Amino acid sequence: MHITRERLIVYGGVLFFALLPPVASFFGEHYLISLFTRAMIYALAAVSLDLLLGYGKMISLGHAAFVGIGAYVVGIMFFHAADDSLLFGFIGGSENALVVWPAAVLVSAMGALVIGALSLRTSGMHFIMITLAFAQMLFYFAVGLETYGGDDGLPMWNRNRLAGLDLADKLHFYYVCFFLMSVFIFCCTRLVRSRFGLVLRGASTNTRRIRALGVHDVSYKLVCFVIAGAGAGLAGALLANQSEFVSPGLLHWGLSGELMVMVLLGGLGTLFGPVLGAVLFLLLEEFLAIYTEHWMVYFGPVLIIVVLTTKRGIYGLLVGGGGNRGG
Amino acid sequence: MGAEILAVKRLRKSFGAVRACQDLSFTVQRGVIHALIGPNGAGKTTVANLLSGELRPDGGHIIFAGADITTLKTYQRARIGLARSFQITQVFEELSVAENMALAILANEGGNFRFWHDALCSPVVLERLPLALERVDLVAQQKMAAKHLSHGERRQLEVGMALAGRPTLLILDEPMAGQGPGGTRELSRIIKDLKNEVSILLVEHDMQVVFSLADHITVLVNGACIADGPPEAIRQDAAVQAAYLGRQ
Amino acid sequence: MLFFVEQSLNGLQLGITLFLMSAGLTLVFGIMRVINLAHGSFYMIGAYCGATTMAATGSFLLAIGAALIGAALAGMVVEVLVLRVLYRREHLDQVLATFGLILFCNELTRIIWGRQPLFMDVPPWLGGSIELLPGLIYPIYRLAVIGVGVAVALFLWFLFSRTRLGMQIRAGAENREMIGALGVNIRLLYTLVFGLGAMLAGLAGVMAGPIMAVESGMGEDILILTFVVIVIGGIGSIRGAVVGALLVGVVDTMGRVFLPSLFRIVFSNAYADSVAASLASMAIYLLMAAILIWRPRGLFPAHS
Amino acid sequence: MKTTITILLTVAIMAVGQAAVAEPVKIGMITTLSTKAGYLGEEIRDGFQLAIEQEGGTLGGIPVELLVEDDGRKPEKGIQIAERFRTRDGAKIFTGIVFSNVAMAVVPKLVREDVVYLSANAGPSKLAGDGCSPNYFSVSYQNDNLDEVVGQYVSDAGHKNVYLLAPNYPAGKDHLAGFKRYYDGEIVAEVYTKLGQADYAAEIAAIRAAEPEAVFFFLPGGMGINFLKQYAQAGLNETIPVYGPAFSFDERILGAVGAAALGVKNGSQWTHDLDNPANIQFVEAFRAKYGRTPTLYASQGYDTARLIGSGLAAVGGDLSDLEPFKAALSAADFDSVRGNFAFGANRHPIQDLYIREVVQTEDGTFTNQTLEKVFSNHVDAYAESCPQ
Repeated sequence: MHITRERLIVYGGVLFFALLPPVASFFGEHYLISLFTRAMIYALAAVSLDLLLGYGKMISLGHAAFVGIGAYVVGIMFFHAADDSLLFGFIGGSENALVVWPAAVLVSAMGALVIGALSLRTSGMHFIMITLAFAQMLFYFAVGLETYGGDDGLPMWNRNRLAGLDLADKLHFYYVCFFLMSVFIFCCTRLVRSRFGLVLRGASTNTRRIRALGVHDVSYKLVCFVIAGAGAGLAGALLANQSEFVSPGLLHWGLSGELMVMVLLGGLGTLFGPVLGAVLFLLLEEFLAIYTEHWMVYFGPVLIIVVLTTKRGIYGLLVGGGGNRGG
Repeated sequence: MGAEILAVKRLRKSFGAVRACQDLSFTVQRGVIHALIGPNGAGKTTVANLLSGELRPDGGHIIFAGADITTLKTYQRARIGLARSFQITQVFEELSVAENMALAILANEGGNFRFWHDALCSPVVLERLPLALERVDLVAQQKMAAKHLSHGERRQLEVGMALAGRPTLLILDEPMAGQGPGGTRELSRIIKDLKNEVSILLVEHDMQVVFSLADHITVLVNGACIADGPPEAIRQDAAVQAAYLGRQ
Repeated sequence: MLFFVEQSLNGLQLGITLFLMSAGLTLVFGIMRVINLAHGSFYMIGAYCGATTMAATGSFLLAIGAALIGAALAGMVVEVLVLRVLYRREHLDQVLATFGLILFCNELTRIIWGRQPLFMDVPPWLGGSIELLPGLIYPIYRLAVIGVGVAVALFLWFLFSRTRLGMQIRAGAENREMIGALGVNIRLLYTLVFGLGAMLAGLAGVMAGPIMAVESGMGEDILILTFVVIVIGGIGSIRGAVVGALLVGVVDTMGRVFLPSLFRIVFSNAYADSVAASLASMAIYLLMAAILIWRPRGLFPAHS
Repeated sequence: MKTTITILLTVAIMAVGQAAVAEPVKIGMITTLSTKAGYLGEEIRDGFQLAIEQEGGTLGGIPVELLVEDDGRKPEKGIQIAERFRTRDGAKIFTGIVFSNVAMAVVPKLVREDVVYLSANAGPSKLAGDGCSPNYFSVSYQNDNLDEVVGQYVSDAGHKNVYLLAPNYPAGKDHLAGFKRYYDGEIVAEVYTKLGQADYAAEIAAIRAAEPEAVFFFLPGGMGINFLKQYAQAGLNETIPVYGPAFSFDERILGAVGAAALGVKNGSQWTHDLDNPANIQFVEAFRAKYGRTPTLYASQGYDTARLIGSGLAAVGGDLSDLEPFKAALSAADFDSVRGNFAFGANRHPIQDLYIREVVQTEDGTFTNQTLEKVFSNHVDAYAESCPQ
């Protein structure tokens, strides 16, 4: 029963996202297309964070760092392409999405490898605080990056090129984001059921047992951290393209907190839930703000109540009963 | 070597002023059930933790299948065939019984950095999971989450998981703790059946179980070995009676 | 040399301010095992209460009193309404709920006190500077901050090693069930400890008021520094908080002062300034990483 | 029954009345109302709204509707809001952005469309120079202006050397560059601090040791408050004078700094005591409505609204073609509260710049007093690099 309901929600969601642009255009609400593009990009980042929080039980409060790294790779490559200069004296810039986006993913993954390797020397509260501190360190680093605009950020004058598509076109870009988000979520659903995913879920529920079974849990967690970082990097690359702008704000811990809110609001450890969470968060932010300047005074308590009362967020409510399917 | 699977040599461990293990030496032969007994606070669980690698000894050596494993980490020891169960059952609460068992099977296989195919459908799991579940009588419960199992069933699952990796030595840390008479009987039967497959170090408090199962017994008091021999010899040993049985 | 002494004193003073924040937070972390992002909000509440009281009465002592009471009350209300439910929940829930609290508190202060920063000045009797050594002039207020920090450290030491309440708190940290069985009201105890933690944050806030801008959101920057202190010192250890805070204070100050001149030896001026400034703002995080590699659980890990 | 009918009738009449009046012109204000800097956006908005209210809901006789939204100082959010205002609400006139980083993200993209953006605060150099656009007007200043005037004044005052302090980010460097452009003495040191730094004890000790004749700092918001308080506590304000641009000395910040800022001279294009009729009535009206003295941000918001009014009046509210509207804006045919006001070739202000001093009034509050006019009809340094 639950399985079919879950499927229903997922298919419904896919249909919704697929049909949104034509419907929105029909009603003349073009701006919804870009709002939902943004929501999908945040969803991508939130899903990657769900891998960490929901499946790896690694509470990272510095996930925005990888979003920021991805965005900066795109921005910096664009910068060098625009003025024909070389990065570190030998890397040329590029506007080609097929070059830049994989590069963003790769660099974010490498960042995650370093930060993860250091942070995973600890666990629990230490881990939370250390990830936060490292992200903050990168934030200050970006603020001081004079060549690339520092705190003022780095404007891009147009979006990346992607063979055969016009990313500057709202619809093209929307569907590119939709495609990438779907692929990423699909890969994640495979991942959590794979051998790696099983070991990871085991490692996150009972460290003692998994070690006694002969598994070096830290290396699995590290790989998960890297994969999540890579996902966030992709989201960063897309976000840079969406706003045609990169700024240190993307590395700020406020964004990490917001991503975390999206995951929990949508449903921790559900992969599809964070998408709902991201959409809801952006809609709330967008429309609460129209009604009151002080929207956060309402949003804060709502958040607390959601945390205190629901187990698996909106997705859990929709699927029913909070669900007891593992991890 | 040869007949010995495990040799413990002058093992020492202190927690502050408490000496949990003092110059402990004993050997476990292949293919036997070797029991480690002692009154509460004798340091039995400390020894189990030292052997599995969760604790570091202050001194002494642990030789497993001819190799010195004193400095190896828990997961490394598990990989070369040293498995254990815990006094307080340690299973993966959120996962289903089948997933628990599959994980135990896969863990020792290595090569788990595979990200695409469903873990429960991998060949090695398909091949070994049914048998592994059957051995501990959990076929019917395989879809249940581990946290919904009864106390006895969880214990069975844990023993089953420890066995799933085909260890050469299995350390059972107080498997009967908290079991009712029915559970004890069931578990005793399972342990007896295992004797042909794997050497067992049974760390136990329940004397009846020990004397009915063990081939060889080491008695621990205050972290030191006071007697070592076959059950009959231990039953007769004056020191043991004075220090341990006398108080029962 | 005199310059070095003065800068060491500055590092010490920054460290002490951080200690006031860290002490409360590490108590809550260590004893209740609860991660509280809203600790910075108590710092802010302390500063706002203090600034308001001082504006109304002109008395700095009353301001301190108001800050202590305000922050402690806020802390206890938050404990009873929100955190009590969270003790047995996962860290993730605690992080999110307290993140929600931050948003709420920041916006609420904007609604109540308006968007502009508040004014708070050094009281006249602590104003001015004195000459500590020939040529070394130091503001009296900053010396007072150092004094308060030392007094708090002594108070906490006394509380935990000499009083019955302190023993109970420590026992409660070791074993929640046991202390309950001994007939101590563990709920009340936790509320009190949380209130104490919040009160220390409020004290830090009101002491910072005359030196720094009293504004909405002032708690977050210092919160992250406090995390660094606690990671370095070890969760739950007051001694760790003292050492961690001093280390962070001194490294941060020294980095800011001496890195530019060090870099100027090697690079051109403009480049050196820029690189040194970046590096100085990252110095404490690098310190944290280094200590982490050496001792993953911090310098003074409390019981594992 | 009778009342119901009356109400229904009233509603009907109002509806008809509404329909008869042309759709009001929508003005999109993207500004910062939350975060620590929220009061800046509040000032701009209040100044702007005052102008609309004074004209009874119109600007230049054309009914307007002001859409205000908080960007939270986040560039991404600013972009999102701009897009919504433009495509959903159909706004063609934009204003309000406080911070350069938001402006740099929103403006270049926005002005590629068929809209007009009038800056009521941020004036990054890029938008004044080679990144200028015919759709972009700055009603406030170019960022460096307020530093340039201080640089000139400090030179004139005869300080032979000066110590510079700014946060380590591009705006910090720009502002110091602006100062140096007009200062001809020696620079003792140029120190960059962490953005958002709270404690300046180390820097202050370094200043004391360096013994400069003067200190120039650019530390906006809370950083400036921290620095000024700590500087005064160290007793240095009595021996080494500090100077800065107006950003750290608006009336609301002065309320938080108090006596520590007393006597500090700072550069600005406007002060509430400027003696011209437009300004006198503005300050009076603002005080009456909001109960506080307007800051320069409020004056910029007010001027922006009045400028828009002059443009709208010139084209009779017809924005179907923006060219005449832009031409009318360029003429700057309105009574600025600053007195002299004209646009340069890059559509940035050509205006007078003043040095003012922080004083205490009889009722104990701290405020600014105009000291002297340093530049007349000052043109910013980037105007030449704006392609025509």
